[in-house]
Amino acid sequence: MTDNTNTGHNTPAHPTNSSLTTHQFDVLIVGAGGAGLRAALELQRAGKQVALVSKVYPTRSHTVAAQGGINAALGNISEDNWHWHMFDTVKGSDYLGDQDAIEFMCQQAPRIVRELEHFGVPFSRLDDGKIYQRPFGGQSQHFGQSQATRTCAVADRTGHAILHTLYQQNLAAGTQTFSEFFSLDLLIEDQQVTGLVALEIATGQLHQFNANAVLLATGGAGQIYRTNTNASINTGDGLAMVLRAGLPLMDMEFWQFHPTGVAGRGMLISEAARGEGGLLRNSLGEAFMVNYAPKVKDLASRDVVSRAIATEIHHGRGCGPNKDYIELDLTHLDAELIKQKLPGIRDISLTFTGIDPIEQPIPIHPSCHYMMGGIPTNIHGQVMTQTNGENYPVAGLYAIGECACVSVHGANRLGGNSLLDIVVFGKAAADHILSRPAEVCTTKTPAPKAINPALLKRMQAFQASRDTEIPNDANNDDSVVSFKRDLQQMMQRHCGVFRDQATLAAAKPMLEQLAQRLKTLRVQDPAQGFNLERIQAFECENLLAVAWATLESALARTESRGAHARDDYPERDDQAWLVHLLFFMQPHITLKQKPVQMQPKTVAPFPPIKRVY
Amino acid sequence: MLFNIQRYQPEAASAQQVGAQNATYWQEMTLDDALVKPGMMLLDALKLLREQDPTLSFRSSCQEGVCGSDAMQVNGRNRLSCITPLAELSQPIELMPVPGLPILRDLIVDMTLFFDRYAQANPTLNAGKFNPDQEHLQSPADRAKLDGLYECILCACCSTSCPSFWWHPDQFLGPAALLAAERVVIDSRDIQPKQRLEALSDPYQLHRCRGIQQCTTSCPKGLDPSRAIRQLKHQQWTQS
Amino acid sequence: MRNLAKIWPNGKWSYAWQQLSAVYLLVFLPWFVWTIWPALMGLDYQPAQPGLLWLTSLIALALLFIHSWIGLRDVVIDYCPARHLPMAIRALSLVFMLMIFNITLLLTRWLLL
Amino acid sequence: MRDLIGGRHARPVHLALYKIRFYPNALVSISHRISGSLLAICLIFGLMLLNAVALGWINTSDITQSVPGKLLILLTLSSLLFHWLSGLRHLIIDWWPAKDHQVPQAWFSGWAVSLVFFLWAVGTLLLALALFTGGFVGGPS
Repeated sequence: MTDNTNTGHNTPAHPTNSSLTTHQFDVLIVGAGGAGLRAALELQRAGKQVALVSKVYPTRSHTVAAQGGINAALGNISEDNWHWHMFDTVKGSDYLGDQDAIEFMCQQAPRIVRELEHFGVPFSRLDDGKIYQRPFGGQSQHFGQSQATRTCAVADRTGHAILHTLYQQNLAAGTQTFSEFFSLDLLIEDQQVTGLVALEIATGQLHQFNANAVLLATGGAGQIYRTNTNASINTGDGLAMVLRAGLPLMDMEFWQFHPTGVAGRGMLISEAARGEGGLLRNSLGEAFMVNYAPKVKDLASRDVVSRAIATEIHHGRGCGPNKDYIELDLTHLDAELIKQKLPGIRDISLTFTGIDPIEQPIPIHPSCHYMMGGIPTNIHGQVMTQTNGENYPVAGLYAIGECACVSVHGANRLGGNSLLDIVVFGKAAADHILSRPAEVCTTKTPAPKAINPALLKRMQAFQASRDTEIPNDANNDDSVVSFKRDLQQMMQRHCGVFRDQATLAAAKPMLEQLAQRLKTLRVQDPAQGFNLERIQAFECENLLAVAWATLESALARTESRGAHARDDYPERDDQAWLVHLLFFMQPHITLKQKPVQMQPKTVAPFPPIKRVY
Repeated sequence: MLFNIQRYQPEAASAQQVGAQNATYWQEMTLDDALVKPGMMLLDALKLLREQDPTLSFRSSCQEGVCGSDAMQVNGRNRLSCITPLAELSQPIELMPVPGLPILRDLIVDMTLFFDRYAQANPTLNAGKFNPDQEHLQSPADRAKLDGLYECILCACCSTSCPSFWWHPDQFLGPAALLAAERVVIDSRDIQPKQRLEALSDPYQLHRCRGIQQCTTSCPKGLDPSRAIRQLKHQQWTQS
Repeated sequence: MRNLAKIWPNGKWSYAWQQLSAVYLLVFLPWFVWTIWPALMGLDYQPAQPGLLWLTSLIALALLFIHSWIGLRDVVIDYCPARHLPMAIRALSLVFMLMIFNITLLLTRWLLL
Repeated sequence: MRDLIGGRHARPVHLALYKIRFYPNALVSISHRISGSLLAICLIFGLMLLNAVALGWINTSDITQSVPGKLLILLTLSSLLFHWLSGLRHLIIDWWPAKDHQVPQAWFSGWAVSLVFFLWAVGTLLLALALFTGGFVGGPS
């Protein structure tokens, strides 16, 4: 790593008003997960000056927790082609995915996976030496006929292997990394993004990064829900930055609840467990998925399985003393297979429940896992916005990975497509930056800008003494911890697997109340260096913005599609709702619509049909 | 439930007076037993303690033992707080930052030296030319050689429990980085294992290891860096 | 500090020498004690194969020096502050040279008498 | 390391060894090192005495019959015994012929370590008896 990361020994800077360190780069990448690292690698190798700014060390990014695998129609085990992969993804998205983007991703997949293999990812292998693949939910051969086997896997540590491999490649390429820098706000001048302001966590100092292109790869925001499979860092920092900059988020009502989180705790038990033959059972011991998806049973798409589990529990067929979970049964599988192909989930089960899946079923419950929505982008990763009904890219701003909404996942993501998404579009965005005219990409040296007064005010407000500037009626005992807990609980209750008008509408005043609380929220820790409480305060602000986008969009979409299941509108409504929803927070909350791209570039489109598994 | 935590608050006035070396101090903290639920991990307890004292600083991210953020010394042993069950620990639970790295605040240490050594170990596979139409072939037996090597999460539990790393964090690569080095050397796809082994033949990077085995006993993922280092030492002779 | 990487032998060779000498001494020492046991017990003793005993003992002595040189050098490298290390290594090699010189002197003297 | 702790990077480092749990292996390892260093010191001392004998300043019996001399011999032999035993264990671990250098856990365990210490203690006791009582194992009285 570079000297720039070794900043911990600096004497702590005192309040930040005027001290602002500036940096100049060609490209600035925010977030060092799989998407950010893949883009950085491409750009660094092409000779660009790249800065990778991340609020944690790159190997702590949440890509590390992805387990099951990455989809590519390699056909190593059974016949396959990318066109079938595309069909499955379009169908899985409940036809909300943009078909040109899906086409691009599925077409690129085999090459991208082989490239990862070439970089060093230790894929599991078949006897003939090729990459091992396993069946995953929603995969089919011949456009919906038989089950396909498409997910390339590194045992059940695929994300870990990919993240570490990309990190290693970046080390070799010499990418400059700014680890433990928390990004606060984008810098925008004349409609063009010119950089951002970040807080160096170790010292509390502010840094201004200037760049010709800013690439957001900040990941998801699963922390808006109480029970989630996400890391505590997944707080939607990039999403909120975009909202504050007056740009939209798209399709935020679509949150994937992973069917198999460890009950009561949330950790992920990979879909690979079912891919390798695991079965879901209710308290009667029935493998109930046959009632919900007669053809593919446990390997139905995730939204289907999660709803099935929620329904079983709702009807009193849950397991345990409180009948509040379902069991994932692997006991009929060969112990060796579990040890070889699923060592990580066995570990998780043993650690967090004390249960060895070889001997006993694992208690599971749906757990918030993935955000299908995000920052709208086109197929090159360019962030899109809309004025007066016209959609156009924002100059200098890109988004990739979970924080972006291309959209390839539409209303529901297929297992194994998220790792694919980050790598494909990480590379695509880098390629687009490289293909821009040279003069756009050369380094200018703009003068350091004064810090946005609004940003300064926020920082100072969090840091102000608890007794000052707080209106008398405010609750002085409020803390970032209780704020976050209340927000998560509210979202869990009002915007979970099933939604309806009444519960959603009831959440709105709560959200407004939380926004009021945020204004008077104070940080007790007075320190500048490693003030994690202050970081959490900023994260709370970001989570609130994401929750707001989610709730408003969920209220507006009066249909059930993919992961968005409305009790009061149980059917999909292609007439009214085969559109993307854009949510703007600035200058005031607005919802707009954007057409779904139904026209692929090289193949015939897949018109919407009823989605059954 | 009783905790004894080594604190370091660099910005406190007292710390400024006595100088960094003497500024660590011990603090007893108590967690109401009513808050302690069965199956709770040390990290959960730490979060509750942080509600009592927001200045208590520690890193954490994934909370399931795969990101490697939250290594700390628990009752004398390096562990990940998120996968250390409270029930396993004898009280008072003594918490310190991991040994041998400069402390930034409380349980947070500066990982720069650790990651620099990792980079120095050149853990990047070199598989030669890329062929977009066909992956490199690797037999399941060759792939199995990577098991126990690639799963490392870079939490630094091993390296910071290694006396050789304490004395030479700037020159001895340490168990984590050497595990990574072995992971590429032994990969059948790599085209330059000999050069890699040759690069490690000086007295420091690899050969500071004295087989003390603290690394293997403290790995929270059950890996065996000591074995990887033995293999490297032998391969230096068998592969040249 | 960097030129220390060049001190003899480097890590790879010191590992090999250390293992080799250890194995030799591991076997030699018990055998040696067994062979000269009568002499240790103060009995009148003539070795059955004096040539073999001399040869193996001389090898053992040489390996002992190598073994202890590498071992002590490692101890010094580990615990000596980096800025004093070149000096310490030089002092250590001086001690070893003196010892080797002294032993050679004693041996020749003994053989000549 | 010392350079990093002091100087301008002044930040505390936790290296309070008494607060760190050392496993049986680490104990053998450090003892192996200590006994080795002792042996080196004994070697220098022995060499000095040998010179003194060669120059006719003292007699061999002055060493073997005096208490400090006997203690020096005991220290040397006892260190040698420990170094030999722990070295043997070290070599077994290093050269265990199994695939992938997988050494049975037993060799790392407290069991093997206790064995080393036990054999050393017994050996040292016997040596001390032999040296100080003379003719322990049927030698001439």
